Order: sequence, then C-alpha cells, then structure tokens
Amino acid sequence: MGKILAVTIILIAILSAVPIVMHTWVAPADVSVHGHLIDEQMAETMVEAGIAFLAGQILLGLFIWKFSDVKPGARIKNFPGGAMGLVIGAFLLVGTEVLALGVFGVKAWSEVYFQPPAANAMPIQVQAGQFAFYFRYPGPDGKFGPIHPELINEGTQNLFGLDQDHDPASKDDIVTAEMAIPVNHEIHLLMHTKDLGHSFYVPALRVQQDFVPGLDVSLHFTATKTGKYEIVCTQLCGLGHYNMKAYLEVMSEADFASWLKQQATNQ
Amino acid sequence: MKSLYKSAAILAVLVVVALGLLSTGVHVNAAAEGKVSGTIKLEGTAPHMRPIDMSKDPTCAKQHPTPARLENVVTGPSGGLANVVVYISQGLPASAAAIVPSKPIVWDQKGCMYQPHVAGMDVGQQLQVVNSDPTTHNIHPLPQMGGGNIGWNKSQPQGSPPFNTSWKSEEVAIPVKCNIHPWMHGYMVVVKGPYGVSDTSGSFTLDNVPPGTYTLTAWHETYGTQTQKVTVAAGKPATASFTFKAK
Amino acid sequence: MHDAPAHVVHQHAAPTSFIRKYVFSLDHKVIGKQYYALALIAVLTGMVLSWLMRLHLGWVNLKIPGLHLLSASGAPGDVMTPEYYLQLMTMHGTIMVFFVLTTAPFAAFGNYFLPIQVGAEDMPFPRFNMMSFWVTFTAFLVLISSFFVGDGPTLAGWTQYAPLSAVGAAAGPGQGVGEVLWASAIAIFCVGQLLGSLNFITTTLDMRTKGMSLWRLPLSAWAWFITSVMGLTAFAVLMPACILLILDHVAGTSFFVASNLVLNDQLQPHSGGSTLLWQHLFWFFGHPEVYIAIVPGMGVVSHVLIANMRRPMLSHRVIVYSMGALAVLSYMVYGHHMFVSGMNPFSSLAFSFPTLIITIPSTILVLIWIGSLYGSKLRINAASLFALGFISLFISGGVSGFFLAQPSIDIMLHATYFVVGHFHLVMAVAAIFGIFAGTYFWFPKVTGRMMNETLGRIHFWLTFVGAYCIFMPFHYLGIAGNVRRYQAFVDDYLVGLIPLHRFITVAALITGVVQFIFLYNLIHSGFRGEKAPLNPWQATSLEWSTPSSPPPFDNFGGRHVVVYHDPYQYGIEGATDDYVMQDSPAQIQSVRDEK
Amino acid sequence: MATTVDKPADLEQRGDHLRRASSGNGGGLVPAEGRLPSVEDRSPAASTGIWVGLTAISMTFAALTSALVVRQGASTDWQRFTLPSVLYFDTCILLASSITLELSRRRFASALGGLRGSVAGAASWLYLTFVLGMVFVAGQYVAWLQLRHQGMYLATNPSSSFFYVITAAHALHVLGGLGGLVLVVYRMSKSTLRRSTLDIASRYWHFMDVLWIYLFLLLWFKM
Repeated sequence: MGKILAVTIILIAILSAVPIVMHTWVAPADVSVHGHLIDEQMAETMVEAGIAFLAGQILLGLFIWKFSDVKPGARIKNFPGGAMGLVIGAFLLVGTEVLALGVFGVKAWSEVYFQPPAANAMPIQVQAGQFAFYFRYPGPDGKFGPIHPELINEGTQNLFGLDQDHDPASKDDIVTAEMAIPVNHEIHLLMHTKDLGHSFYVPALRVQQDFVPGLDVSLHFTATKTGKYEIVCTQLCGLGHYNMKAYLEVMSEADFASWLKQQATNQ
Repeated sequence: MKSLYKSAAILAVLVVVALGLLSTGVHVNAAAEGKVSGTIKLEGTAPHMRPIDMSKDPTCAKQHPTPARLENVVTGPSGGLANVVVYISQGLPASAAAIVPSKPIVWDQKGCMYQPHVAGMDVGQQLQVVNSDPTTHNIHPLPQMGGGNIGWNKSQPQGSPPFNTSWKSEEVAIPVKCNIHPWMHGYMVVVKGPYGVSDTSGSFTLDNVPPGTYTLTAWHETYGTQTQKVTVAAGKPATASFTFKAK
Repeated sequence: MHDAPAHVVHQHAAPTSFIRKYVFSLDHKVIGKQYYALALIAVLTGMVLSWLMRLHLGWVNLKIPGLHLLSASGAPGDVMTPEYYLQLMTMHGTIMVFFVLTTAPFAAFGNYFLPIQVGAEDMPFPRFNMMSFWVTFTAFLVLISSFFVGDGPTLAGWTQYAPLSAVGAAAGPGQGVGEVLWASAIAIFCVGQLLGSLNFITTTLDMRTKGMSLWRLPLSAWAWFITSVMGLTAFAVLMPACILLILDHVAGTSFFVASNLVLNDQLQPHSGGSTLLWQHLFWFFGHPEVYIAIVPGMGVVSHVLIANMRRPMLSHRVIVYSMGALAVLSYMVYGHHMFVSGMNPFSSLAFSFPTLIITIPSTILVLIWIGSLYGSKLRINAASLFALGFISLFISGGVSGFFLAQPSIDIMLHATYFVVGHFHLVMAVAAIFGIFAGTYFWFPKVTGRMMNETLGRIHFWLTFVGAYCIFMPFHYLGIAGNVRRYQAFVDDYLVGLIPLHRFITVAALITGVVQFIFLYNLIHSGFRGEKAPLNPWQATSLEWSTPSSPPPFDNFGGRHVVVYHDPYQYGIEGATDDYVMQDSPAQIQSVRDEK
Repeated sequence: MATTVDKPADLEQRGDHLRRASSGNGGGLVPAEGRLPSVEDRSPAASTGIWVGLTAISMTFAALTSALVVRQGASTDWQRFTLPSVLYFDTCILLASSITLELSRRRFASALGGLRGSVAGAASWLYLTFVLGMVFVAGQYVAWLQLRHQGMYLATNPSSSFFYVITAAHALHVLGGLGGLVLVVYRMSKSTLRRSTLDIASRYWHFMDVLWIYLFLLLWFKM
C-alpha cells in the first residue's frame, strides 16, 4: 500500500506539471510595454516553484516507498545531517529563492507603479459602476468637466453627472462605453468608481487595479499591438459582477482620431 | 311566529339580491360608459436622443443593426408625443376606481430594452415580467420609500419563465432599471381607475369612464404633468388633448 | 498543581441528568464531540452548496430539479440566478472557514484531547467552555437563518468588502437583512471562539500535570496552544469590525462607506468612510485565520505520523518554533491580500517580503516531516495515509504561495482561480486531511471502537486523487486569467475554459459523494465497530494512558498522572516494546529527540 | 503496557506529590528541566485566565483605536467637539472606585489572615465600590445625553460615532465587572469567598480603570 501511495504521489506531481510545461492554458498574449517583465517574473517563479514542488513530492514519494512496511527487526536511522542540516538547507534554499524573486519582483513592480506617466501621456477617465465601465475623453479643450454625483442618471445617460449647461469644460467631453486607445501611445488612466469597489483588469495589458470608493486612482500603460481586448471587473460588486466588462480597442493614431470624431457626434 | 321568520328570511333574500344587482349594475353600466380619447403633441423640436452603445453585452448589440436610441422623448412624424400616461386624478367615483382590468400588463425585456418603455397599470392589476433576450436581466423597480409600494430586485436568467406581480398603491411613476445593462430604463405608472398611454401618433384612450366631470392628468417622464377638466356625458365619448413644450 | 485540578473537580462532579450530560455538558470531551458534530453538519451543508455552484459553473442555465424549492426567487424554473449563485458562494465560504476549518481541527479535537494530553481532568473554566460551544452554535443558526429571510443571504463573499457589504439593500439582493444576519453571526462566533481560546491557553499554561513541562507537550497540544493564541488576538479584532459594519448598515454611520456614492441613480447619505479600513481590519483577522485553520492540522498530522513512523520527529523543537514563527509572521503579511487594492505601492513591497519569508518556516516543517520519514518504520493505515496526503497537499498548496507573494505577479493572478486553488489546497483540503487523520487515529479512544480500515483506505484513495483533480485545474484556470466569483463566463477569453470547469465539476461531485463512505464508516463503526484495545497504535502520549476508552469523566479515573518522559519515546532500543509511554516511570537513556 | 499504566496508579495517590517528586525512580526523571517547583506553587488557573481575557479585551480596543486613527486620516470630514464635561467627573469616580476596591481587598486579606479588621469592614468598602461603579455607568449615560444636546448623534460624524462606540464598549465591560463584584459580594456573604477570586475581580476592575484613562486621553486628543 505504501509503495502504491509513493507512485501515486509522484505520478500526480508529474501529471500536474504537464499542462504547465506544455503551456496548455495560458493568459492572453501580452500587448503592453511593461508586460514582459511580469511574464519573465512569472516564468522564473514557475521554474523555481516547479522545482520545489517536484522535488518535495518526489522526495516524499521515495521515502514512503523505501520506509513503509519495513521488517519489524529494522533499526531506526536518522536523516544524515539531522534537523539542523535541514533547517540550514531550508534557510539557504528558500532564503536565496526569496531574495532573488523579491529583488526581481521589485523591478517589475516599480516599472508599473513608481514611474510617473510621461508628459505626453493621453489622459482618459474611466468610471466603474454596477455593472459597466464608462470612459470619458476630455475633447478638444483637453479638460474634463467637473463631476456632479447628484446629477448622475443612467436613465438619461448622464453617466458622469455632467452639467453641460453650466460647465463649459464638460461641453466637449466625450463619454463612451468602449475604450479606444492609440497604439504605442502611453495612456494615463484616471480611475474612479461611482458606487462600490470594482477592479480594472486587462489580462492582455498585464494590468489590474482596484477602484477604491472615495479615492481617485491612476494607472499608466502603453499598448503595443492593435486589436480588440477585454476589460473585466475582478472585485466582487454584486449580482452583475460576472457581466461587468468593456472592450478595449487598440487602433492606429488615424483610426483613433476618426473613432473619436464618430463618438463626438453621438453625444 | 313562524310566518315572522319566513318573512324575515324572504326580506333578507330580497336585500341580498338587490345589493347584488346594484353592484353588478355598476359594472354593466361602466362597461357601457363612454370613453375619453385625444392626442398629445410636442411643440418645438424634440431633443437629440443619443444612441446607446451596447458593446458591453454583445448579445444585446447583435439585436440592433442600427444602434437603439434613448427613449426619454419619443415623437411621431406628426409631432405626436409617445409614452405619455393619461389618467383621472380627480372626480372618479370609488365604484369605478375599484374596477381592476383582468388583462395583465406585459413588461417585456427585448433587445436589452424595456417594451413598453412606459407602462400604465391599475393598482392590483397583474404585471407579467418577461425576458425574451438570450441574456440575463435583473428587474429593479425603485418606488418611493414609504409610498406603500415595496421595491424588489430580481434576476431573470435567459429562458426562465415569466413571473407575475402587482403594485399595492398608486404611484406616478416608479422608475425601473436593469443593473446588468445600465442603459435599460423605464417607468411603471400605477393609478386607480381608467388610464391611457399615448402611442407615437400621440393618441390615447381611456375606457370605462362613467358620466361626470373629471380632472385628467397627463404625465411624461421628461416634461412632467399637465391637467385639464373634462366632462363625459352619457353615451358620447369626450375628447381631451395636451400639448407639451420642448425645453 | 493540586490546587487547579482540585478546584476543577469541585467545580463539577460527574453529571447524572441527560441534559447536563449530553446537552449543556461541562465535560470538555462532550463539548469536543459537540463541536465535531457541528462541524460535520456544517461541512455537509457547505459541500452541497459547492455542488450547486459547480453544476451551475459547468452548465450555466442548467435546470437543477427542485432547486426552486430551496429558493423560489433564487431559482425561477430551477435555473440559478446570478445573485443566488453569489449567495451560495458566500455561504459556502463562510460556513467552511468559520464553522468547519475553525471548529473541527481546533475546537473539536482541541477540546477533547488538549486537557487529556496535558494530564488534566478538564479545562479550567468548564462553564465558559460550554458557553463557547453554544454561542458558536447560535452563530451557526443565525447564519443559516439568513437563507429564509428577505431575499436571502448576503452575496458579498466571505470577505464582505465594504461598501458592498455596508450600503444596504441598494447594493443588491441579500444585502439588506441577510447582510446584517451575516455580520451578527460572525460577531457572535467571535465571542464563542474567544471563550474557547481563553480556556485553551489557560489549560496549557496552568493545567499541566506534574512533570509535564512545556517541552514535554505533544506537538498536537503545541499546535492547539499556538492556534488559541492566534484565535484570541484575531477574533478580538474581527468582532469590533463586524459591529462597526452593522452600525454602518443599520445606523447610517460612515466607518467604511465613502462620500458621493451613487447607486441606482440615488446619492447615498454616507460620507467619508474608508473601504481600506475594512480590508485592514478584516485581513488582520483573515490571514491569521488561515493559520488557525492549518496549524492544528500540522500538529495532529505530526502526532499521527510519529506514532506510525515509530520514531520522534527529527526535532521536536524546530517544529514548535516553526509553527510559532508562522503564527507571528501571519500578522505581518496580511497586506498581501491588498496588493491591487489601491494601497500605497511601497507598503505592497513592505508586505511582500514577510510573505515570502513565511515560506521558510513552512519549508522547514515540510523538510522535517519528510526527513523524519527517512529511516523510520512507517506503518500504513487510514490515519497515516491521510497524514502523508496532508504533507503532499501542503507542498502543492504551498508552492503557489511563491506566486501570490509577489505583487508584480499578483497583478496577473489576483482574484483569479489561481488564488482559489491555492487556498483550497493549503488551508481547506490540507486542513480537512488533518481532520481525517485525527479522526481515524483518535476514533478508538473517543468511542472505544475501531473504524473500518478497508473503508478508510478506499475513502483516502478516492479523496486524495479527487482533491487533486478538483484543485490542480484551478491553478491552470487562474494562469489563463479566469476571474473568480463569476457565475458565468461571458468573456470571450474565458469561454474556451468552460470544458475544464466541467471536468472540475464532475470531479467535485464524485469526490463529494465519496465522503459519504466516511460518514457511513463513522456512524457504523461508532455502534458496530470492533472493540478497540486501550492503546491500539502503541502510542506514548497521555491520551493513551487513560484507564478506558472513552476515558472516564475525570479522564484518568482519579489517578494523578505524572509525566516522566518526552512525548515521543519511540524506537527505544532494549525496551520490551519499541516505545515508552510518557507516564511510565521506566528508566531509559535514549532520547532520540535532540534538544 | 498495562503495567506502565497500573504501577504508578497506587504510587500516585493525591497529596504525596512532593515526596514522589523528590525521591525514587521517578525523581530522576520528573524534574527533567527543573520545572517542577514552579509547577508546585502555581497560582490557580483563574489568575492566568484573567490575564488572557484582558489581553483579548486590549486587542479589541487596540483595533478600535487603530480604526479611529485610520478613519480620521482617511477623510477631511472629521469634526471635533467638546467632550461632555461629566466625563471628568466620571474619571474621578472610577479612580475612586479602584481605591475603595483596593481598601476592601486589603481588609479582606488581613481579616482572613486573622490580623485586625473584619470581613464586614471589607464588605462595606466593596459595597461602596459597587455604588461608584454604578455611578460611573450612569455618568457615561449622562455624557451621551450631553452629546445629543450638542447635536452630535451616532451617525452625525465619525468622531461622534467613535465616541459612542468606544464609550459604550467600555461601559459594557464595566457592567461585566459589576457582575463580578456582585458574585464576590454574594460569596463574601456566604463566606465562601476565596481570596484569589477577590484578587481576580479587582485585577479586572483596575484594568477597566486604566483602560478608561487611556480611552479618555484618546478621546480628549482626538475629539
């Protein structure tokens, strides 16, 4: 019975690793400038964790195989090196692994969070709410009109609570339900939520950031490939959470300009 | 002694029958009563109704080759104003107000829009909520707090059966929304007695109006309410028309 | 010494009436069994909920016959609504975390065996102990009652993030009455666990019998002690948090609800509250809670393994120190749940390092367990199988921690099924394997009968393989970016993953059904199982020195045990058996457990 | 194996631990880490228990404190208000109650020790402590009324919310302490009161006192 267990454990370990090695299930291909850092970090961690995983399981399996159901006469032996050896081993192995991962991790993290957006980054505002994202472009004047929460009304599609009669800045603001951005142009995303906690997750862009009620959060990224990608919510926000999504269209500068014109006429 | 009982019994029977006749009589007459009809016009140019971007839920967008537009102001070619609810706000005898149409009001969710966008209904009239879309909707009416009506918020997965409900008291008007599709928005106007909802030509009809003088009220989600007196004589239908001014 | 137990005995003599004996009993053994029964009811409930969820995830809009009987509005025409899915999910999480993973390994086993293992007649405060159970039971009833009120239980998930949990019914179905019931239930639960922890700590510190120095405590006792310290501090923080949440909900205060929130086109009256405040308070409890669930498992598994390896662990103390280190670190790392929650990115890094460091004590534990297997005389039986399974699962669940500990990778994996797979393996399935190991190991002592070994092994094999079939794929889903807490997968990039979800569903259903073998074994053996010898596993710790199985009311039948040895004197050369019991005055020289 | 169980049974009759501990076969093994003496003169479990309980209470109020600090920093809507004047009076009352309780404890100890004084003397101080405790709780209630007069209700502002929550939480714990005093008084009247019980009750009471001083300063700085 012990030997069967040993085999089972080792088999399970190897089988579990197969889909990872074969890349059977992978995240959408990365289309961002910073994404490769995260992917490399992921790959590196996958290797180290994978080795730890297989080593642990196989060692466990081997010892179970060797020492289960031994003859009653057998004498108890101690693992060479004893506990101290193992403890020191653990500190060395995991310690170095931790340091390595930690240091590299900081690099990727700071790339995303500690660098300010470039001066020419395009400001786009995103508002999360049950259960949709809406986006606002400042229009020709480059200014976002002020938001009046008491004016927000989805029935009349005044989604941002703009007062276009009194705020000149809001007159030319463009509100859209899908997000379009020019390719290879840094985007400075200004995030706020109108009701609850939500999250802005674009797997293809390797970005995820929560909307925090009462806080204005911001995020900046650059898309490197044109195409249509999905923005989804990852923060449980109510019954429609699963269907809280929007499309992100990455276009050439020209297409983007015409798209923006088109949207302007729909206001 | 005995005969006394007998006569008492007969008397009682007579009274019951008479009452019965009376009450049914009201119905019979009411049914025969005239109606109030008319048209509702919008003066000036209707505001621009922006198209709705349904890209969030492709199953919705697919159903609209040309994007659907908002329905806050819907006018016909002849300048008729649709989605106006006309009802009797004063002067209706309790007996007539008590009549509840047996025909249920159907509130359909089709193409991720509410059909109708504005529904009039009688207090206690059966309201049937239908989901004809290949997607899940949640129906979320928001009556006034403490107004006698209690709000609810129910999801209707695709293919799940219609459900029936009704409103307990008058309310003009209860906004209805779908949170999963934030653009879905409509109104339920709950009144006592006859009511009519104008179509795109602006015409409306109130049936079963007993003779008398009443105050008619016309309600529109954007342009508010207008009232006017109308007198209904036995036999011939009265007419009333309203004109709203575009802001 | 004589003072403490003496006044315990004087505090309650053996009861005679049925009520005092089985219902409102002061006997730690009965209370332990009551906790176990509660956990059993809870785990069955939670399992059924997970079945419904899995069915719905595999086949959305599947008609589940009779589901409308559970909730007419939640399942019109037997089709589950989105809100009902989330409500089931929330209840599954809450029931499992609080009423199974906290009660069974800690409150149930701890209550029964901690006093016996330290050589005491009972806990020092039996009345608190009794209250602790009945308060917990009340909490369970309050939580379950939310199924039957208003539009059902809360849908805000077991983490109950504000403001979703704090703004009331406007946020969705179940956020009215159901939400208040949830918060009340958890607040009540905290009281129960605080009373329990108070007893556990005092028992360990003050009720140890003569010669039972701290280092002579079995590892299971150590685990319960460390857990109770965590419980005392963690639940003392969660309780006020829940009360503030209730106030936000019913009294209109603004602890957690920010200004200018617009729900359903209506401006909310609250102002200025902080969402992060709730997350900080919750996770300050929430992360230790993970260890509250798993550390008792570690202790029990070590205890069971040692008896079946016929040797002590390579180092008794290193295991104790590691468990202690886990407990301490667990308070410093909770922030890793909030990497993308808008917390200052610097504090994300600050939380990242301790989180990576916490893998060191975990690794040490695993290495000591595996290293101790070397050169042992491993006996394979249901108990040891589950103990070994625990180690395998703990490794599998542990390594995924490497990923989630790093903010940069967490950007991709946060709130995906990778996280779900991680914590299910490491804190749920592993902990439950610990419970099984303990059950098969201690059943003879608790009932005086043996469990059916064959059924036990069948149960193990199907559960072990099943657990991997269910939870390994979760990691693949997460890597593919599959977001958790979705009732259906409408996103284009997720549609392709639905077949994998169906595989998981089937595996979950089978593995679930298998658990009824265990249930049958438990009940049948309880009445019909073969009589058990006093010490069926030839184990050394004090619970096997009681004069009978189950132990008499005062555990040692009036005898005053004195402890002469370290807890695990196995593999003794020259002894008549290969082991010497803790309370045996026999002189021996070999103490394998180096200090 | 049976032998290992039975043999100590007859040796280990209650009461003769000391002899066994210091002698014979077991003697060499029992005090393996010389821990036995401390085992012998250990104070009753309850005195440990009370410290554990007080730790939990401290954690709860620490959580409330940090919540207060975070919430105040989270937004600009924090509105200061003048503490109800009665709080100063309450503070003195609670301090006084600690002193009277301490007096009672001393009297009781010496009375038990058969030195001067009588249990009755201790009892009267105890009654006084109880009354002072009641006055304190009543005083807190007055404080709430005074706050309402300022127009500060529970939901008016986070500052008032925290004031009500913290004072109420503390008042509840004081009520618990009063319950303990009732028990002590009862036992004393039945003359079944053990000195340790009174010690534990007073330890809890003094802790409530110190806790209040801390909370009072906290509120004084923050409100």
